[in-house]
Amino acid sequence: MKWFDYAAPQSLPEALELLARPGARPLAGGTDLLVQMRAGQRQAELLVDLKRIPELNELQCDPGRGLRLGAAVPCCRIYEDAELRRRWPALAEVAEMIGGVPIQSRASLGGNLCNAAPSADSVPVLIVLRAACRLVGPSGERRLPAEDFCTGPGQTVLGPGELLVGFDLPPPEAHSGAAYLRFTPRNEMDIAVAGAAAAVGLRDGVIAWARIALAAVAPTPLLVREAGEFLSGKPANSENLQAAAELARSAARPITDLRGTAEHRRHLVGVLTRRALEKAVARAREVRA
Amino acid sequence: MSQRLYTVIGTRPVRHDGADKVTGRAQFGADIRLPGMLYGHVLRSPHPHARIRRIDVAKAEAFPGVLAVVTAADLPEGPDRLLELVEGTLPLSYVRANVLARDKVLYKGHAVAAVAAVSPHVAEEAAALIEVDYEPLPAVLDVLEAMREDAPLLHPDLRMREFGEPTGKPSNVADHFRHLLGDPEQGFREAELIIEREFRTVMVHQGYLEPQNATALWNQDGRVYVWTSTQGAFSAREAIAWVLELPVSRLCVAPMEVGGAFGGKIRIYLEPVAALLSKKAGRPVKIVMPRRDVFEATGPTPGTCIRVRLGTRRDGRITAAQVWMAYETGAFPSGQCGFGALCILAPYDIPNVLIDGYDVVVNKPSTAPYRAPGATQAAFAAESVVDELAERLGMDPIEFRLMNAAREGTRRADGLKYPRIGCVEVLEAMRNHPHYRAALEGPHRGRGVAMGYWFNIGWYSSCTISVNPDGTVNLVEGSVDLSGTRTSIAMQAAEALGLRADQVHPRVADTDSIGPTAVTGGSRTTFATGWAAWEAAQDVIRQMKERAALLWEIGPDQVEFEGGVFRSGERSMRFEELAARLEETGGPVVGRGTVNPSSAGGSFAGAIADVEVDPETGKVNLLRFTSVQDAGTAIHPGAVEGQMQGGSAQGIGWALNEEYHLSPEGTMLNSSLLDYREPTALDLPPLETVIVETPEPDHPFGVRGVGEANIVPPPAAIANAIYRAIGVRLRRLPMKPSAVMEALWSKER
Amino acid sequence: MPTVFIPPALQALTGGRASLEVEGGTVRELLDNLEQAWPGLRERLAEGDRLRPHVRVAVDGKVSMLGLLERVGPGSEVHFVAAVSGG
Amino acid sequence: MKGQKVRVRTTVNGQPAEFLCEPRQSLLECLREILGLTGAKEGCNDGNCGACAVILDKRLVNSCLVLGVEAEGREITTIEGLAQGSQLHPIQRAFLEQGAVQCGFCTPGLILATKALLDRLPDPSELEIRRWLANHLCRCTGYDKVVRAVRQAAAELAEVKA
Repeated sequence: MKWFDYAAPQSLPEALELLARPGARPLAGGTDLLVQMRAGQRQAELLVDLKRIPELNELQCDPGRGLRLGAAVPCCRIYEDAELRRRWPALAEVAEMIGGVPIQSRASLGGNLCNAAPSADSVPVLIVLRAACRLVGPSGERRLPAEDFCTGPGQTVLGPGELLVGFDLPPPEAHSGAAYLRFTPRNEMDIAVAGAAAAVGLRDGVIAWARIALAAVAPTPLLVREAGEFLSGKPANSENLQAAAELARSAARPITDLRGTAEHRRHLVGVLTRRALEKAVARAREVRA
Repeated sequence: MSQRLYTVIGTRPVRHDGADKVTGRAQFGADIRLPGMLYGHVLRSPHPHARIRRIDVAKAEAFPGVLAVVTAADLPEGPDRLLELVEGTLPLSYVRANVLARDKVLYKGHAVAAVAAVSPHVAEEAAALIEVDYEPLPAVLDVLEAMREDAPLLHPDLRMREFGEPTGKPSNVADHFRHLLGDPEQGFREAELIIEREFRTVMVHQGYLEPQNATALWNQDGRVYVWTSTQGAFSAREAIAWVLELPVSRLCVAPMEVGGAFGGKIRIYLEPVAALLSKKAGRPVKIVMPRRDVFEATGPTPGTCIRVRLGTRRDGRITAAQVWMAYETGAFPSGQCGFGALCILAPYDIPNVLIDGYDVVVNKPSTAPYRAPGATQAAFAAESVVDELAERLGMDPIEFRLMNAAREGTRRADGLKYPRIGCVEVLEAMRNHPHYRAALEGPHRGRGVAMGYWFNIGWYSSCTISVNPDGTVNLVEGSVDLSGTRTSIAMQAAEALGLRADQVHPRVADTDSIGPTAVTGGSRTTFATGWAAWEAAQDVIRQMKERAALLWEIGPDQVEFEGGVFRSGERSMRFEELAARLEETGGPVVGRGTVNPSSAGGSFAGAIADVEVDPETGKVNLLRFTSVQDAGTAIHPGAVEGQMQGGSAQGIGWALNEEYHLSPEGTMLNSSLLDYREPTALDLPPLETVIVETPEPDHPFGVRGVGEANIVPPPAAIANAIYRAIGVRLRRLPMKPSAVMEALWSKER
Repeated sequence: MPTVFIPPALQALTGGRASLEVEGGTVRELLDNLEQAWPGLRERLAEGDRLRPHVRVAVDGKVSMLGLLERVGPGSEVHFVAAVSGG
Repeated sequence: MKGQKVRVRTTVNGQPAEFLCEPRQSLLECLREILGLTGAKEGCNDGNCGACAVILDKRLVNSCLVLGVEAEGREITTIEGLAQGSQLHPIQRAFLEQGAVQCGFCTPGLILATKALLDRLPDPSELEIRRWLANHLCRCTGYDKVVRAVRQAAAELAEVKA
């Protein structure tokens, strides 16, 4: 690996000042960044460690305001938080899928989002849970929904010197549920061949709203609006769920690469979307304290 | 088990090397730190096939912190000659060319140059400054393509050998051999049911966790010290000596703890490079291979195309077999097709057999053995056709195999008669096992079985045993310990001397400190080196009897030894008591044992696999797996179980998700442990094991090597289970989810 | 007399015979006697007083390490096979 | 700044440890090549094999994906720190008694993963054990005896607590 310098700022302003320097890059868990730098896929002259900055490491579950999650919070803190696990089970589950235990001790959802791999597992979940991303940079703060953050494989909206601070998730409605399912040949330590996240809100047994987002079948994680809108106002029976899954399947634009064939991926989107919807509906029907 | 016959053999002592391994003190090759040590980095070819026009190392040599740069020009270039190495019989020029490419690179990842510097990072940065002028050439990557007349030739000087005789025809086919038994045409005329199928398997890797490494010191007295992760210090010494054109005595090779090898660490890669760098820099140099290079530039196992044709009578008796098998050997002709040919029909007594085998070079890394090399691909083909025949005849798959099972006196495909073997006993143990009798309900579930064989080898080993005053003994051996053989050999010495296993202190020595000992491979070590230890123990006993005779003032032939006690009439003395009196009765007692047994008895292994297939995703979930294997006599049952479980896990990985995924141009796309999918703890069920014991006729304790046969049956057993689960025959490895889906879709069409 | 099995590829040199009974107490003697009856056979299997590099001899099913020096009994079976190793 | 090594003050196996390193050197490289603690092994250097695992502030991490400089002020436990004096830790003994060690290259990572698991889940099920150990590849054992060793260690540690 080429030489680079390292800084560990204690405050957000200090971090932003460092990130304004040429060749500076943020470092959270590093489980993607260091691998890519060693392989020569990404370069940096200065790594700015985010792990000592309060705003990026906070995790607050508040029944009223929802979840405030720092961008650098490692996956292990997410799935070990009982309150978060109870209210946002899909988020806890996806945090437990990324890599393996030692990876989850370091890897963050902010890192997963900024790495912007089309196969990122946590991004579809953030999308269906209506996560808002909080960015801060030289030109001040801005917010945007998770579905608008990635612009292409490895590309995001982040401007020069701009930093993802964290996420705000609205409080889950009563009678709502979410789930993420992915397909991997191995049961662990694998990258999604295809993935589908689904969230539904029920009102007296009928689907009031639904959001479906896919992984690994488009240049970015993909919110399939038409599939979600199709379900609103419809009963949550297998025909409707299957139809929504078909819409998701036709929206997918998979490629063939070392991890999967386009044909297999397209087929999997249909299967996974249906199963994710079934699990989300089941969770929505559960009465939770 | 063999508990009744022996006292130590059959027990499960903790391995002698255990404490160092669980505390992190065990010394693997990369752990070495010598004063003044430099770090090496190898620059490798980005092209699968290209001519090297020029290499300019000036910028690299000038880079601050760099002390030496070498290329093939630094290798001696004496007259070429044919070498008989463990990896095969091939020209010295080929062996040298694989260490550092001279005028042509033959696979992506082929070593071209190397740098030694004060840190690994500096060495890596400097290597990137080496300018190599390549002239890319068309590459050939598929074994059938490479066999065509018009295929691009890897080696203009390679003449096809037909049945051992050069044919003068330039070709990528390095070798064509044939086995003929009886009259196959007549055999097929008698057959009432004939099935012929074609099978393809893809290149896979041994997948050991420890990357190749080598540290070398070219000493100022001209001797070269090498510390390396190798399966054979003496075989490595021989190969290094040829490559560097040094007498073997100038080399001392010290084998370090080996972090997994499975056949992949017989060949040398970094040792001569580190030595050349050390010679130039005047300081020791350590090179550790990055994981990507382990995949792209060591010795994976051949991909294959195998056609099997079997004929049986209505009553189930197999009358004839015909096999056509082509193995890709990678860049250089060190083929394993011949080994596959010896194993493919080994479990069966077939009177009429014709086998044609081809070793074919392709622009991929030069293949190396991988645990029963060549046999797993072959069994995947044959055991699938055997299963199809059984089903068509309406016979239980094990009964059908039992009816045709090889026994003592059966002739193998190469004509040799089997000595005492345990094929029938293994099949019966499979049939009687609770797993085979258990109900398997539920949709898309199926159970499959398969048989496997490895012939095992004997070869030479040396061992010394010296007696300590406290009655324990030091055992020094030349066999690198891959699978717990320090303990299995110490146990055999203990049994012979009437001692406990912990009273024998085993140590693996370097090439200066013990007699020549062949590589640890071919499942030979517990067999042959164990035998050498038994011989050394007999030598100790003979000398100790003389000492007892001296004390008791009788003739040595009047002294008996049994169960650790010397006796003559009423008088007796325990081994420990006599050991305390060696000084006064004549001085040290050191026993010596060397053996070179002709071939060892082979080992049969069977597998039973239950799978559940998700028809919507194509994923195969292994519900239950049982491995059954003949160990002759299980010295340390726990270590034998470990070999059976490890080999089964590798066979399962090979069956389901492991493959070299190449780009059309010949670049490996999945050269990481993320995308090269070895099974994790969550991908395997508990692995049940059954040890069968049909003693090997010649070995003093009846040992049969167990290291390899267990990897052979899993792919076929799983393929047969998938067929019974979803009704599709998969004839290509790996049987990954997308392949299963495609098979289901084509079945629906 | 010991029986020597002829590898398929060399049966052209022995008039298509797959096996032959030959006098001899060692593999060397068998080869020398075979050469009398079937000229050209010896040099396909041996070079001077050594077997060819990738050839081994098996006596009664056991692949020998001694090559031409291996002893042969009156009822023995002798085969010429490829050298093998293992992983 | 360029080319300036960084001073790092940490605690390793309960003892203070201070070293100079370049920012680009991983914690794994610092432990092995600077501090001489070669128990953590490099199997892949990209977080996919678990052979380099150590415990960093109570968290199991792959030390190849942590920079040496990130260890400033932190507490590290390596395999060399598990045994107490001449006594093996119950996990180390269980691995030996159950035959869960063959070549030993993955063993340090697996043992530390087991410690981190049992600290969090004293009585893990077979599935929990296999999921927790999945980042730690082993090519020799097929994991069966490793799972048994974890179960034995869990039972022994439970007795010690009781």
